[in-house]
Amino acid sequence: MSEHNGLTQKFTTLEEAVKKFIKSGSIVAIGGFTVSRNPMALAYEIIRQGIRDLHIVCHSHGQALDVLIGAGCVKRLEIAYGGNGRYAPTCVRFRKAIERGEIEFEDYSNYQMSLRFLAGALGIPFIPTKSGLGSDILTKEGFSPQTRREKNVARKKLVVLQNPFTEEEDPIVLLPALTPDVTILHAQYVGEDGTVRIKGLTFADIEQAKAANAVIVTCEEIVSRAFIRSDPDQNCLPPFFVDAIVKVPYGAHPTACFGFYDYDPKHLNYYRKVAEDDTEFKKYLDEWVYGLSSHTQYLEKVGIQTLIKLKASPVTGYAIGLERK
Amino acid sequence: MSEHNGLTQKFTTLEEAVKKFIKSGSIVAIGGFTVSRNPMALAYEIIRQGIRDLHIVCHSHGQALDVLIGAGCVKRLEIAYGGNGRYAPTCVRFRKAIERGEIEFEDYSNYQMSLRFLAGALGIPFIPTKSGLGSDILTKEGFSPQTRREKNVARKKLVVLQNPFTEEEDPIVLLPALTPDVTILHAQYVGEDGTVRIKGLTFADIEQAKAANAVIVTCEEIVSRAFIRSDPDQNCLPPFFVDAIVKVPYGAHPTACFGFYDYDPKHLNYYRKVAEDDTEFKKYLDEWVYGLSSHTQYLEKVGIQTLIKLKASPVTGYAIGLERK
Amino acid sequence: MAGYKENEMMAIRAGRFIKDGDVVFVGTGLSMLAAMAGKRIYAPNAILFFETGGIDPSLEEIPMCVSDLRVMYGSSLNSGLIESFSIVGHKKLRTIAFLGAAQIDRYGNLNTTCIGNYLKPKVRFPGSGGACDVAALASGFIVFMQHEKRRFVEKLDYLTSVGWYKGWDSRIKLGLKRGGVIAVVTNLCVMKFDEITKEMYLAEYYPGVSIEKIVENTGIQIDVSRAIETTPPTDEELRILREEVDPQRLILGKK
Amino acid sequence: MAGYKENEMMAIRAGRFIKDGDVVFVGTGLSMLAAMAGKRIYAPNAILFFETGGIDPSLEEIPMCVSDLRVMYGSSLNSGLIESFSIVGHKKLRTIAFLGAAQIDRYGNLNTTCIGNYLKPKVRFPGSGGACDVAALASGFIVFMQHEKRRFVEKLDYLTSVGWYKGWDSRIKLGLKRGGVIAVVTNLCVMKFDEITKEMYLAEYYPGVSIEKIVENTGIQIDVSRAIETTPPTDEELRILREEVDPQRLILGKK
Repeated sequence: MSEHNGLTQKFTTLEEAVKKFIKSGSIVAIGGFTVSRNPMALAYEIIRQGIRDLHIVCHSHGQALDVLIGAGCVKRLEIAYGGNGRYAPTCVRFRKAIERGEIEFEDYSNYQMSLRFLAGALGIPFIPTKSGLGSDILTKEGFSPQTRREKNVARKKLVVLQNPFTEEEDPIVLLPALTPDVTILHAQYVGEDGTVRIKGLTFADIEQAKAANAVIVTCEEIVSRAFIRSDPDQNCLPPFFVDAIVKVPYGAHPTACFGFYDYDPKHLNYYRKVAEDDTEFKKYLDEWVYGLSSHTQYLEKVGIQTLIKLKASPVTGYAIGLERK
Repeated sequence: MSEHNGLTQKFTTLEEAVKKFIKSGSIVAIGGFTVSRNPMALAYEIIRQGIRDLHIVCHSHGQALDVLIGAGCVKRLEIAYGGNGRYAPTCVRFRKAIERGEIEFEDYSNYQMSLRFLAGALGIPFIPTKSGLGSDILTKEGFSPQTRREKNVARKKLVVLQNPFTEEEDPIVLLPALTPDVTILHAQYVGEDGTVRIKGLTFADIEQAKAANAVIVTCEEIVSRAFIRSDPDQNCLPPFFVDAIVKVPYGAHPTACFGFYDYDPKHLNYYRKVAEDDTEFKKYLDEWVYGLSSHTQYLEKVGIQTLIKLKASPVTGYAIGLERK
Repeated sequence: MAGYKENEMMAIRAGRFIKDGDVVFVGTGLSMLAAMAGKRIYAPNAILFFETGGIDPSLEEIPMCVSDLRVMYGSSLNSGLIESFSIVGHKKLRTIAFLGAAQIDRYGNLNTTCIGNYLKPKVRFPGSGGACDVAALASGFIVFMQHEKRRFVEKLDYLTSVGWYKGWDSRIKLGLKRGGVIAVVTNLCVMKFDEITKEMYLAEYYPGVSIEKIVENTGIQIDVSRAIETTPPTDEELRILREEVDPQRLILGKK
Repeated sequence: MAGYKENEMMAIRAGRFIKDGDVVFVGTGLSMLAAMAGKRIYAPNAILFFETGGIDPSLEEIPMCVSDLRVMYGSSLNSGLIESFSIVGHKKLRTIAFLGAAQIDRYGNLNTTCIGNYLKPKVRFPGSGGACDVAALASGFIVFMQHEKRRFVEKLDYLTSVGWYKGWDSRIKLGLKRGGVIAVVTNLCVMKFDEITKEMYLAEYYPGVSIEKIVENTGIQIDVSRAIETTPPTDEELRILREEVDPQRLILGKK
């Protein structure tokens, strides 16, 4: 805790961060969205450490979620969307796991899940919305009564209530707050003081982080305290919401990181293909996760040529003219 | 609507903006907080146009609110705090109006009012909180049953509900959303496309603007479309939430505007003094509001020497070493 | 430029629904083409935005999904999901959305969740994403469908997103005070919904497509009495779509 | 530096309640002095934040109110009210707050709203501001009071902010699962609250202040049997308060 020089002591390694904060059975929220800013290096480390039975809570998730499901780390899922856009309209290992009955899951919508994180961040037990009325999201439950009694799992999927502020008929959906055990996310910048700055879209990362009991952040760059505090309007999370910080350049590959690198279309296409076949997928994991002991090794395997192609333009924040088919 | 050059047609004058969007009886939210970024030029224009019977909704308000109350523009008030910090622990005209029974008012807290604006911004009819349990905010109402039936006024001050997601006793306060007819606010920058950027603290300005049916923004600077869009992460409101924009340098004086100028301690102290006496206060209004036909005249009256003293340091955003007693 | 592909017809026809000043919720694929083409051709003041939080980006290259970095450049605002969905439902805006689906019923309700039993489905799709939300909250939405018999069904396997619900005024009775499905744009035709009953009917058939073919490929009975031929894409529409919107043919695919 | 003013004693004594690592909700006036002094003297890792949204600013000059531009410079984060109050109640933080009041009762409930009838008061005060919120949501709060008989009352004219409510476990029964009032720091003494009954008692009297004087100036009966003398401000405490925190004596006032 000797942080009175204004510098945080929370810097650590991928290995230590995962070991300390993520347990088998943990409820985990993943930052990013489909193919952007997924905390991939953290996902790979979770797989390498053989963590099982995770309960994942997310809105629209793609690569990190799919690789965790494929590696058998996930027992349970609350989700709005499992896809990688044009690179996997439905994420393949996610699809298979559900079709095979391998995971317990429950569907919400993107706004519903984001509002649930917001409620968690605000410290309120539920939040109302009109979204969902008439949908099977209201009628079809996925969790068993036993699951609903578990610690930190909502007792009911949702509740429909008459708006008490009007005499007219006005049904409202109440969504239970989400308070993950851990939120993992990848940011562009973290200050030496522990302040987090995300550039480009923030998705629901900030709500997810504030709703959680612990937060692990990987980042592209560590910057000085003076730099990050010279424009505090741009920062997203103060140090006290963050529990572990790891500098991991290209920590979101093969997903994108605004201002740093684009998503890797070849890798994503290759992944979708191998994910279709159990044996091929096992080989993929061996090759890209289990067979590598560090993120540096991973990047060597990706190769400098690819990294150069993916490099974002300083003007647009993405790789102009990248071959994306 | 011919905005396809990417430039907005919403630029107008103080006079036109107020005439078009603020009517006697309007429910108005005021941006800023106590002595920071109050839309003073707009408040003065409202007074000059003789608009009456306003229903003001705010969290912690100071100067703009007090001068509007003092000038007799306000009929009704939902408020958490009427003060100017050390420059008026309780705003004087606000205090007198309540002590004399001149306005209908109802008390909430700052978080409650901010959450009510958030609910309005999210388009949800109410929002839960734990704040207020046990407090007289729950038991003492200020609005008459007739007022509660008026258009756009909440039918109930608030509702206490058992949390439907737990079997334990867990009472929750439900706060009704606020959806002002108009929100008025002062920002540092507006782009030629109508995008708004606030620097420093945003208070609840963004929620207030999104919750409203119409939004008037005054600003220190109009900047090019290219400039405001070169870092969209820093922007606060897209053009379609804004209905009228007026460039008014020093539009927040005597309150502060981060990065541009500090609050004016002499003016605020002088105001508090004259506000104590009805005759003196009338003279103040004659001199500083009715007697001036434009904001330029107002600034001439403030004087260049004062404006220079208040000028913010480009490093700190405030006037270093300003005499503030 | 005489010939055009099915997906070009679809994107252009859908784009024609965008009115100037609309605030348009854009998804992936065809929806992206339709919105980008629509804004460029008919509705220069329309604002395109993405559920991920990108509001009115410059879209100099076509995004491959809604979290693509290309929705973060030159925007008015880069925000997040909460901000975006609060725009969808905002009372002062006319917001329209494009959605795709695996199944649709006669009242325009959509399924993007699964085929078969929910808990052990035959086929699992990605899920709602933002579809349930915009179907509930937007001023209106337009659906893209591949026109196959098995996709137009009497009963959805899972009702993800509400259109006109059970027809008539049932949507309003649900508590959804605005919005509803405006049209279905398929690779053969355009379906609309009766103003009173809210039942789907054939509104337009594309040039060269017979009404018989449409009926044959539709798993539910539809009224065809009001059908007219769709105005084919103009040269200008095709030029903008091909040269400005998707010059790399990332979504349009091979010619 | 032998002598010191009442407000210096108050600021220093209150500042001693701040523990290293605390996240401190700071208001105006004495609260600002106590928090800034406390952090500098005893709790270098404490984080000061403001309801207006300024998180951990550098505070090179003393702010005169919580919306002062001086709470926006050198911060970790410049946000807004929603963000700030969600910090106050955050389960993973130990958040403490300083509040002032016009009236206080034996259970540490506060009135900052009015004297007399709510609708037509004899004296109107500013209102809750964030006081009701932090009293409900923070891990604990400390109250500053001018020690006058009429301010320590059996029954508040208006209960703005909940302390221990009606004593015993009544606060928890209300639905407030954490927090409560830690102490009252006046210009004469420090009051604390019995662990079981939650009734106010005299915990400390300042050097030179008699227990009789305190009792005389307190409008409610209090237990004085546990009172000890407060450790006077040290030279170092006074130096930091005077030279670093408020060198212009904007809040401390004339010597």
